[in-house]
Formats: sequence, C-alpha cells, structure tokens
Amino acid sequence: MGHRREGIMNLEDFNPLSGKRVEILDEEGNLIGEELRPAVLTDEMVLELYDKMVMLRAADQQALTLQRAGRMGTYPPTLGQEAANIGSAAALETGDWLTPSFRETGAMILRGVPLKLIYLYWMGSEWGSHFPEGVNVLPICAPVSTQTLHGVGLAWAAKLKGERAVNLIYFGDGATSKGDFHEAMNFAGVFFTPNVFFCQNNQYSISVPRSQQTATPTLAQKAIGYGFPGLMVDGNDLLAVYAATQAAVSRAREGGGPILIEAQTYRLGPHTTADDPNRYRTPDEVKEREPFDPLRRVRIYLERKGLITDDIERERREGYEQMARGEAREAEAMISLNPDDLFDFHYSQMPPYLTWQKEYYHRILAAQREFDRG
Amino acid sequence: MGHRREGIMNLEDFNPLSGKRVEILDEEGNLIGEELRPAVLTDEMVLELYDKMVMLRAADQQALTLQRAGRMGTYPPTLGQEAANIGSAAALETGDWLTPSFRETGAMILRGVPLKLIYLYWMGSEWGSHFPEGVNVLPICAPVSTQTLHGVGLAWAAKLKGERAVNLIYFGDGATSKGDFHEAMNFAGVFFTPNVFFCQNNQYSISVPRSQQTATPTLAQKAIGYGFPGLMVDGNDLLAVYAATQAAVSRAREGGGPILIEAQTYRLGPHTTADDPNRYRTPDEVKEREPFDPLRRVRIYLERKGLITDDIERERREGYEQMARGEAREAEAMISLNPDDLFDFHYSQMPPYLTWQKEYYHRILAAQREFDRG
Amino acid sequence: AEEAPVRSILATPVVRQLAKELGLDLATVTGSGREGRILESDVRQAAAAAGSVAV
Amino acid sequence: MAKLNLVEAINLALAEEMGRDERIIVLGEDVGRLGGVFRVTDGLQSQFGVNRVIDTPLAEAGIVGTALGLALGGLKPVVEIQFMGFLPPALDQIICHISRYRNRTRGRHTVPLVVRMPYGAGIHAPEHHSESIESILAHIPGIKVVIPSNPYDAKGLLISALRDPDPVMFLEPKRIYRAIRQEVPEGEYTVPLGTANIIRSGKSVTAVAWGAMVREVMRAAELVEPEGIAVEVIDLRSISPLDDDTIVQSIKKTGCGVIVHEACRTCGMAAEIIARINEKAFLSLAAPLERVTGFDTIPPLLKLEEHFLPDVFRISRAIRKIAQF
Amino acid sequence: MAKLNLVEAINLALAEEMGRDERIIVLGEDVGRLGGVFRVTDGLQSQFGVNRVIDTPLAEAGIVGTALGLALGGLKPVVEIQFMGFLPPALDQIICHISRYRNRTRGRHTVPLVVRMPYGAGIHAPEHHSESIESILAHIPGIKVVIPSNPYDAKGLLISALRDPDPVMFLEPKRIYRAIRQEVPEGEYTVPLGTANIIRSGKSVTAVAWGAMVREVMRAAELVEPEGIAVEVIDLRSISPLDDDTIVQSIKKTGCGVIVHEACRTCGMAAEIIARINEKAFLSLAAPLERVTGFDTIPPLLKLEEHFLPDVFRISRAIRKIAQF
Ligand SMILES: Cc1ncc(C[n+]2csc(CCOP(=O)(O)OP(=O)(O)O)c2C)c(N)n1
Ligand SMILES: Cc1ncc(C[n+]2csc(CCOP(=O)(O)OP(=O)(O)O)c2C)c(N)n1
Ligand SMILES: [Mg+2]
Ligand SMILES: [Mg+2]
Ligand SMILES: [Mg+2]
Repeated sequence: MGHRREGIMNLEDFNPLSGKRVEILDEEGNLIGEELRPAVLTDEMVLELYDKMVMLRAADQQALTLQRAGRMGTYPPTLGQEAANIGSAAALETGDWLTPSFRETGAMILRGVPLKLIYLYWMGSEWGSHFPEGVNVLPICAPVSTQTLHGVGLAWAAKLKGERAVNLIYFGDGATSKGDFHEAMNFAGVFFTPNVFFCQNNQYSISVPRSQQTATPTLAQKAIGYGFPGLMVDGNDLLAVYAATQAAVSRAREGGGPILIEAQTYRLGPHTTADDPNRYRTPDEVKEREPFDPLRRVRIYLERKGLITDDIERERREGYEQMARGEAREAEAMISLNPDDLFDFHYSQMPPYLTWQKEYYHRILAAQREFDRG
Repeated sequence: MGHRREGIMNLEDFNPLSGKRVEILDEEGNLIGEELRPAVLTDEMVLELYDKMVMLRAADQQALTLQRAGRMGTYPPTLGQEAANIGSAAALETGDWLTPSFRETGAMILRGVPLKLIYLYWMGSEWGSHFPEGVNVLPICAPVSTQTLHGVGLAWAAKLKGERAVNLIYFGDGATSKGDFHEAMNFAGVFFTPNVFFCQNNQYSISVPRSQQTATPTLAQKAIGYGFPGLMVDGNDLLAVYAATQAAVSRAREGGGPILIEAQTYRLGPHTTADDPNRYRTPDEVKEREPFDPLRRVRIYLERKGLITDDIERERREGYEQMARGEAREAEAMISLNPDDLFDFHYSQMPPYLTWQKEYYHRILAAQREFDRG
Repeated sequence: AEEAPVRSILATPVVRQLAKELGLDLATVTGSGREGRILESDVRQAAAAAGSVAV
Repeated sequence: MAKLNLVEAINLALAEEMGRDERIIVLGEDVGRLGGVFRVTDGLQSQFGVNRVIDTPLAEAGIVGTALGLALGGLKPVVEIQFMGFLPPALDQIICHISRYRNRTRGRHTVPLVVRMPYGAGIHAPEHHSESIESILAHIPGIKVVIPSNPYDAKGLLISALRDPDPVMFLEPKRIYRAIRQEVPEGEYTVPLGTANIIRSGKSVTAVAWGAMVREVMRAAELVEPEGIAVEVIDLRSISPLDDDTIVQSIKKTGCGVIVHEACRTCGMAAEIIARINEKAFLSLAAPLERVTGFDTIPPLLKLEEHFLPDVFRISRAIRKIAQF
Repeated sequence: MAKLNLVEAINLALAEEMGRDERIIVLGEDVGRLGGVFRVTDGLQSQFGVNRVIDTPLAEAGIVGTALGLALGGLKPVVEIQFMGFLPPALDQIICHISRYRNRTRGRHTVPLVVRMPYGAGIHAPEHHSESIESILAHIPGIKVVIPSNPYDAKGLLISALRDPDPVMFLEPKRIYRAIRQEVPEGEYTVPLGTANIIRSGKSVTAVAWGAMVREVMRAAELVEPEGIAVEVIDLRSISPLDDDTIVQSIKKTGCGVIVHEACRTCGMAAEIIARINEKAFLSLAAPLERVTGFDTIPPLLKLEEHFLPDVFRISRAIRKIAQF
C-alpha cells in the first residue's frame, strides 16, 4: 500500500475507486500503516498534536457550557472531529492559508486564531472575525460551500504572484452537493491552483445522512470529475490525516496542483447547540462510533509508548479547561455593544445616507436615554 | 468492445477512464462497430434519420439567410452537430420528454416542435415557445445549464407518478462548468431519476476551447462523481449517437437510473450569427474537421448501399429548403405585435397594478396614434 | 447659465390643493409656519381676506 | 377551535392540503425526518411518506430548479428554504425561470409551486440567518410574495398559495413563529393573496407593516393612543401584488403614513409604497411619509441585533412626528 | 483628443490602469482571446498576457467567488459578467460575501474588485440579454453601483472604481455602447463615485435618469423646451450611493420631478428616489413625482421590445403632465 517519496507518501496510490484509504493508526492504537507515516511525524509530534486535540475538546466543551449558560449563541461543536481538525491544519506551513467552513475551531486555533476570537464570533460579535495581522485564516463562513471559491481565488492569487503559499479549504459532506463546490473544484483544476480541498465527511448534513447526500460510494471520487486526485483518509486517525494532508500540501506547494481529501469521520455531538440529533439517529448508532473516537486511539498509542499518563493528561486537560474559561472571559470583555459598529465598517468612506442613518440612530438613542430617565 | 443485450449495447462497457467511446460508422462510411448497432436501427431507419439531418441543415441554412436579411435575430446554428441532434432525439419514445438548451433545433423538430415555432422564437416572439399540446419538449433555455435542473425535476415527477417517461436533457461542454449541472447530476443520482444527460461537446463555449473549460480529459468521466455511468460517443456518428442514446433511454425507462453521454462533436459554424470565430480559431482548424462532417459519412454509407443518389438527395434537399422557406413565412405571419402580449401572460389573473400599467400603455398608444396623425 | 430663482413656496400637497380649490395663488400668501411654511390657516385667512368663498 | 402558533398553523395548512391534494409534495433540506429546523414540517413525512416529504441534498438552486421541473410535471412542490439568508443561490432559478415560465410559453406552462422560508431577525441566530430581502422578490414580475403576521392568516394564506396556479413565495416571520397563539379553525378557509388587512382603524395616521413588524406597530399604536393619535394599522400580508388601494384609501383619510420594515432602507418595500401613495394620493398628503426600517447595513450578529430592528420606540416617534407635522 | 465610444473608453480605462497598477487582472467568459462579446476587453490579453486577462470556465458564481479570493490575495480583479441577465448565479457571492467581507471582519479585509456588465434592453438581443436589475444591487449594503451614460464618464468612473478600496458594480448601458462618440482624454482623470451630474439646467421640471435613458430624457427635454418647459436633467451616474442632495436641490427649485428607468417599475430605483425626495423636499413638491419606467413584466423578446422601453414620447408626456399639474 503506497511507498514513500522523501518521507512523503504517494497520493496517487489511493485511487478512491479502488476503495483504499489512508490509515496509519487503528482504533486500538496499533500502527497499521507505519510505511505511510512521514518521517517528520515523530512520537513527540504525535504527543504535541494529541495535546492540541485535548485542548480542542476542552475549548469545545467550554463553548457548550457557555451556550447553555446563555453566554453564547448557537455553536457547532467539533466533538469527534478533532483528528480531522488538528491533523490537517498541522500540515500547513508559515505563509500558507486556511479557508474554514464553520466546524474548524481546532484547525483555526492551530493556525493562530486566538480562541477568544472564535468564542467572540459565536457570542455574536463581528470583532471575532477580526483576526490579528499575520494570521492567514479567512473568517468563519456560514453559507455552506461558498467559501470554497474564496479559497481557490486566494490560492490562485498566490500562484499569479509567484508565491508558494498553499490554501487548505475545509467543508463538509453536505457542502459537496452545492454548485459552489463544483465551480471551485473546476476552477482549481483549470487554473491548477495550489489548493487542498479537505472534506470533513462527518456523515451528516444536519439530519441528512451521507448516503442521501450523493449517490457515490465515496466523496473522494468526485475529484475524478475535475482532473486531479482525490483520496480517502480515516478522518479519526490523527496520523493518517496528518500524513495525507502533509503530502497533499507539499504536492500543491511544489506545483503539483489541487487535490481532494475526504476525511471520513463522525459527528458525535449535535449539528449545533440548536439541534436535537435524537430526531434523526439512534443513540445506539452514536454508541457504536464511540470506540472510533479520535482521541482514544492516540491516547492508547502514546500510553503504550510511555509518553503519557492519566495524571499528565488530567493536568493538561485541566490546564486547557482553565485556559478556555479565561478565553471566554476575555471574549466577553471584548464584546462591543457600541452601536456605531453597526455602521462603521461597510465602506472605507461612509456614504452620506448611511451617515444620516447613523446620526438619526444617535438621536434615537439619546431620546431613549432621556425617556428611560423618565 | 461491448456486447448486445436484446439488441441494446452494454453501456457499462464504456468506462470513460478507459478512453473507449461508442463508434459505429467511421468518417469514410465504414461500419467499424457493427456489433453495437441495435437491431431496430435498420438501413431504412438510417436513411430516414439521414433525411432528417438533411432537413436540419436546410432549416439551419434558412435561419442564417433570414438572419442576414434582418428577418431574424441572433441565431445559434447547429452546423456540424446534426448527428448529435438527430441521433439522440430519435431514441426517445412517445411520452418521453426533451429538455433542450438552445442548440437543438434538430432534436426539437424531431420531437414534434414545428420548425416555424423555432423560427418564431428566434425572430423574437414568445409565441415561438407555445408548443402544441402533446409535444413533450420544454422551451429553449438561454441561461446556460439552468435547464438541467428542470429536466431532472420533470423526470422525477414522472417517477413519482409511476409513469415510465424518460427525460433527455441537452447541454454543451461549457455548461458542465456551471453549478446547476452539478446539482442536477447530483439530484439525478440521489433520486435515481430517469434522465439521460446528453452533452453536445462541440469543443467550444463561444471562444473558450474545451481544454480550458475543465481539466479532465473527458466530460463523460464527470458522471463518476454522481454514482452513475458516463460514456463517450462519436457525436458525428449518427449510428453511434442513436445506439448509445437508445441504450441509455431504455436503461432509464427500465429503472436503471440516470446516465451521462458525452457526444464529441464539433461546431463548424459560428457560436451564433453574432459571433466571429476567426477571432479565436483558425480556418485551418475548421478545415481539418470538415471530413468528419456528420452528414458526409452517412451519405457515403447509404450511397454504397444504393439507398441514395445525388438526384434523390438534391430533390429532397430542395424540398426541405422550400419547406423551410414556407415555415419562415408562416412564422412571420404568426408574429404578434400586439402590445397586450407584453402584459397578459404573467399571472393567471392580472394583478391590479399591472392592469393599470396596461391601461396606461393603451392610453399612450392612442395618444401616439393621434400624434402621428398630426 | 443664470441661476433660476429657487421656488420658495413651502406647503404640503393638502395645502396646495386647498389653495387651488380656493383659487388662490400661493405665491401671494405669507407662511406663518416653521421656516415660512404656508399652513392651512394661512390659506383660509388669505382667502377670506381676498373675499373669496368661505370654505 | 385550537389555539395554534404560527408554526403549527403552517403545519396544519400543509397537512390538510396534502390530504386533499395528492399532487402536493414537500421538499427541502431536513424537512423530512427532522421535520425542518423550525419543525414546520414536523410529522408530515410519517403521515405522507418519503415520496411526498423529501429530504434533499444541500443545494438551494437544485431544490428550486428541480421543483420547477416537478411543477411542470404536474406536481405541486412546496419548497422549504432553510433560512432566507440562503435564498440567494436559488435567486437565479426564481428570476430566470420560476417567474418567467408562464410568460415565456404564453401560458402553455404554469408553475404552481410555493417556496416557503423563515425570514427576518430578532431570534439571536447566527450570521446569515436574519435576512429580509423581500423587496428583491417584489421587484421580480411573475411571482407573488406573501408574509403572514399571525397564525390565522398564515394558514389561510398558505392554502391560497397552494391553490394558486402561479408561483408564490411564502415568507415566515420566524421571530414570531411561537410568539403568538391564536384560534385557528380546522379545515378549509383561505385568505386571499394580494389583499391587505386593516387590523386597527384610526383617523390620525396610517401605519403599514407586515410580518413580525405588525406586532411592533400595534404596540406603538397603543402607546400613542392616549396622546390622541389614532393610528390605522394595515397588515400588508401580500408584498406582491401590493394592495395599494387599501393603503391609499387609508391615507386619503389620515393624510399621513408611516411604513415599517426591518429590511434595509434603500430600495426596501417602503420606498415602493411611498411611490404608490405619491402616485395615487398625493393631494391628500399632509406630511411626508415616514419610513422606519432596518439600516442600510448588514444584519448584525446578535450582540447588536436590537439596534438594527425597528422597535416600538422608533415607530412611535415616527408616528408622533408626522401626526404633529 | 480622440473621439471614443463607450466601449473604447472603457477599454482605454482598463488598459491605462492595468499599465499603472499591475495588481489589476481581468477575468470572465470570453474576455481574453475574443476580447469579450462586445469587444470591451479587446487587445488587453495580447497587451498584458494570459495571466492578467483570463478566460474562465462558464460559471458566474465561480468567477465572482474566486475573484473575491483573488482580491483577498492582494490582486484587483475586474470581472466581466457577459450580460446582466446572467448575473443572478453570482448574486449569492455578491450578497453574502463581496458586500460583507469588510464589515464581517471589521475592516481586517477589504474587497477591491470591480464587476462590469453590459445591461439593459434595446439592441434586439435574445432572451435574458436585456435585463436591468440595478435596484436589486442598490438594496445590498456594502457595495457601490455606478452606471455611465457617456464615454467620458465611463472612463472616469471606471478609473475611480478601479482605485476604490471597496467593491463596485459597473453597469454598462449596452444600447449606447457605440451610439455616442465623445472626446475622451488620454491619461488619468476620475469621475467621483456617488456624485450625480446636472447635464442640463432648467427651472420647470427635474428629470432624473441614468445609462441609456439619459439620452432619451435629453431628447424629451429638447422636445418640450419650445412649450416653455425648462427641464433640468440629472444624470445620476451612481445608483449607490445615491446622490440625493443633487436631486433634492433641484426639486426644491423646480417643485416637481420625473424619474426614468427601463427596469421594472415596482421596487425599481425610482421608488427609492421618490422616497428620498419625500423625505427631504416634501414641502417643495408642487406635483406628484412621476415615474416613467419599464413595466412590471419580463423584458420581452425583440418584437415587443420597443413597447417595454420608456421613450421620448412617454417621457415628454410625463414631463408635461407634471409641469401642468
Ligand atoms: C447555503 C446554505 N444552506 C443551508 C444552510 C443551513 N445549514 C447549516 S450547516 C448545514 C449542513 C452542513 O452539512 P455539512 O456540509 O456536512 O457540514 P457539517 O455541518 O456536517 O459540518 C446546513 C443545511 C447553510 N448554512 N447554508
Ligand atoms: C449563465 C450564462 N452565462 C453566459 C451565457 C452566455 N453564453 C451563451 S452560450 C455560451 C457558451 C455555451 O457553451 P456550451 O455550453 O459549450 O454550448 P454551445 O454554445 O457550445 O452549444 C455563453 C457563455 C449564458 N447564456 N448563460
Ligand atoms: Mg457533515
Ligand atoms: Mg460548446
Ligand atoms: Mg432599540
């Protein structure tokens, strides 16, 4: 199954029509694809990425807590998709870009987006998408699949400017049904852009199961319609996700063109905090998937290697929980309730009629204050 | 290369990734794929279909004449695509539906649309899309690719109602780039609709060559992304087009689901009468394609069989030329200049404000008449 | 080109309509409202003063 | 008679009509098994089966475009767009085809379909979940656009829409999905498309609103009543065709009016209503017509949402302003 | 100074600015080798190469959506949509992203791009080739919309658009693409976005128009001149932001106005202009504002096209009507 090329696996070996998929660590923590493991992915790095997964789970958990407490709006958890998030984003290098959908909390953090900003966004403030200069991550994108085109354009710009930046685009299984996905894939193929299309196939588009989303056995095979490779990877296998993405990113950076990765994972939680998954799937189904939890297998692996213990993990987890609480407080402190924000960012120079509206609203607020004073 | 099943070829033999395509008659009129020829496609039928191609060429030619004389607006000729038009539509049966794009003059006529109506449409009257009851053809569709969804919906309706009608959808190579094509293909795959997607790949989308439209070597392989077969056919080979479409239509009718056919043809004329192809391709390129003219090879074949002579053909062609002139005159007689038509067909019951606008315009016209009288 | 004089009559359509009914040229009426706006009462007074029909 | 909220009233209308007319099918994202993200289609799939209540792939153009085909094929599709913020991908099919098929074919084909969608802000939803772009729809000839403001009208308008031979956009003010309970009769009744409803009469000021804004306007009307300002409130119900007659009659009586909507101001529906009044009741105007609307801004995320929406304070101020003009 | 038509003026603006700013790239269907179906980009590919003048696949959402990415990546894309009738597939990207990126990211990202498109009827083009949906664009906050009526303005407005840090929709009245020749200076000059132009002064009636309708309005103004009606003609040039000040000043002088556009009437731009005048010059109004517009119908195929378009006869009647009110 495949062979390495300078420590990078040969992606062409994984023709999705053959049913093959990239797997390195099985759900019991056994290395079943050692030969696919890139040299850079040392045990130390595995430990480090595992740590990020723990962090992500804590961050996610904190978001749920905030939401339940009324301190956050609707939030889309990544529970079960930690390997797909962390393993993929870890493969990017300085200067590369990440184009998220909305279920990439982990990937975004890894690429430098402060967690507090992600919280701030879901708390309902646009300042949550004002990422620091130098963080090469596009904002969260709510309209499904539309961001795929932005990611292609951004990669294309890099190529036209002679830069070597790769753009990693995230989207879900449901997103593959939209015309935007098609047009983005086609543009990427035609203009041979340095893009990695990374599909987090979590088996559901809200309530619609993957099998009803499209009639193909795999999503990876959709790449065949655009003239570049697609491959499947066990999306709950941190090592496999990293290995496949790293190979894809290198290939794109070296001018090899775009590629589609279908990371087969499973959403263990609700679609969002507003969702009740019991209406469309049984608790049994979810139970069956729990052994495939992406953290579990890495934990077993690292434990066997003596690189982690219950105590160390607990300590780290608690550290992250604390960190997440801190980020949440910082986010709340950053919430701007300034009504001027409503108006001030639409144009570089505010047009007169909008200025008039802003002034009118100032008068309203003043009158309201007066009225409230009685 | 393939084998028959009750006189119908096995479509699965033509995996586009294998590079195979359906070919029966080569450009010198030799039968090179006799085994693919369905039993129903007798020499008599070939003659009949050839006759329709002659008719189409005459009809097309007449349109160009009308356009040059200022008697018709912009018109998209089918020159070079007669086999793709006639061979495909001939495979439909009573009750089936045809969803055209805008370069299917021949296919539409074959399915019962009076030529005069097609002329009438391009002359600039909506009455040209008022097809007689019982003619199962949707109107010409200008926005590229959007009609593919209508064709899927229509086929889906038939399926839901338990009818056995198949829907044959036409579109060009350029159309495959649009999101609508993707969504239509995906819906067809998911709902397993009785659709035949028929791509007239004429190698150009106005000035953009096929190679710049998408990065795949074939368009047929796009079907792999939707879970149903795609196949290539020599689109200038009347027999091959008929055989492939007939097999696809039967398969769909028998509940076999959708299929994509890429008919590889070549637009010998301009994109439309408003186009100047010399700006984007050399006369030499066109010259090279002339031997592949879809009429030529059938003519040779029939001549060899003694089924046609110069005299017979000339007579028929002149008959069709006369017919086309007659249709043109009839179309002109049908042109409605009644301004009420502008208003009368938007709703089953005209809303008051539109009625007011119509009445206003009547007043304007009356005033204008008065003014013109001096 | 010379500047055309700005039309200085300020009145609502209702008041304009009333003036028309009373056969009154609004240009001859002085407005007592804000910024010289001609009010309904201005029109009625002017009409009465002009001895036209009382409405 | 049962007291229903808006969601239940729409659900009831669908269930009843589907029972009466087997050509009606429901399709959209998550409308089947889940019963829709707002549960508007709850229970319909178990009642009518997977061939009549259909979960589709995630593709708005695909849903609306195939629905047109389904309608041409003799069915009556009821499409759900999950949120109006996700209507734009389907605008192409609506602008280029749904609205045109009848005229294009000189009546040879009609397009009896309904596109339902929750719309508007005020529920602290995420980005792109609070849009109100009804005036874009109202600019498109060949379709109808209706917006109920209460459960009774919702059922009656939806039944009318389902029986209409032409395409109807049915906008559901999600902010009041569960806010109002009202007696809603079982069985058939219709509220005609294209007719506004005077829900409060008054002689001082005309106020026009629709959807969730009707409630705010009614509150503002109560608020100013003790000040001697009698507000006539018109619930527009149909955005297209616009019942300008009802508005004009009222303006002729009151001489002034305020139009309230939460959509952006510029080129919103209020502009059209003002233009119609200018056209048909100009001489009755005793004060400029007022607009109380969303600003010309993107609907903000939830922390600033309240500033975007017209509220009783802003509406009542506008009423006073013109009453005292 | 060369006499250029609109096509040539736009071509010149593109060529000059591309020479000055190498971040500018042009992309769209058939813009390269063919030079565009109207030849607006003629010669640019041979001058600037295939990496700066790019023939794309046939996919409007794809073109506009990737153009946004290109802009985020530091380039300045100029998109050509082949006809405004084919803009709808790209409306999603415009409504949901192009217009929002700046606000969404609180200014972290700007979107300097231009979307050009021929628009309007009157050239006997096929179905879907005659659309005017500028008011839909004007309803979208966060973008600008400009429409030149002559070659001089076309060049100056396009240069402004290319230099603007925000997204600009640039609508080209194709009916007059080659109808008007005018002296157009070589080299840099700009016509500011958001400013209307009084192109004829008069004290009797204000007439507002843009694009191809400006010519018709000017003809109507000449026609009624001998009758003693002095028409002040305002060429709007920008639809968004709307220069209502210029309109209002004129209305305060004339007391009455007519707005002319070929787009459908209901919820067209004229409604917004009327609403603004109502807001800002109400007391100066001596007559109802008139709209002369396309009807609320689908733009007809060519045989009925002349009935759809406002013409000198209809415009002059409307002018007389309000002048004599
Ligand atoms: C265009 C559009 N339509 C509908 C929605 C509502 N919606 C939000 S997420 C979602 C499902 C997305 O499924 P998938 O792409 O598989 O991503 P996942 O949520 O599973 O991560 C839907 C329908 C949306 N955001 N955008
Ligand atoms: C959505 C849309 N965009 C652009 C156009 C303008 N246009 C008309 S035909 C055409 C090319 C179509 O190419 P193809 O699909 O290959 O069909 P062909 O004309 O070759 O038959 C274009 C760009 C259109 N009609 N619709
Ligand atoms: Mg999913
Ligand atoms: Mg083609
Ligand atoms: Mg408030």
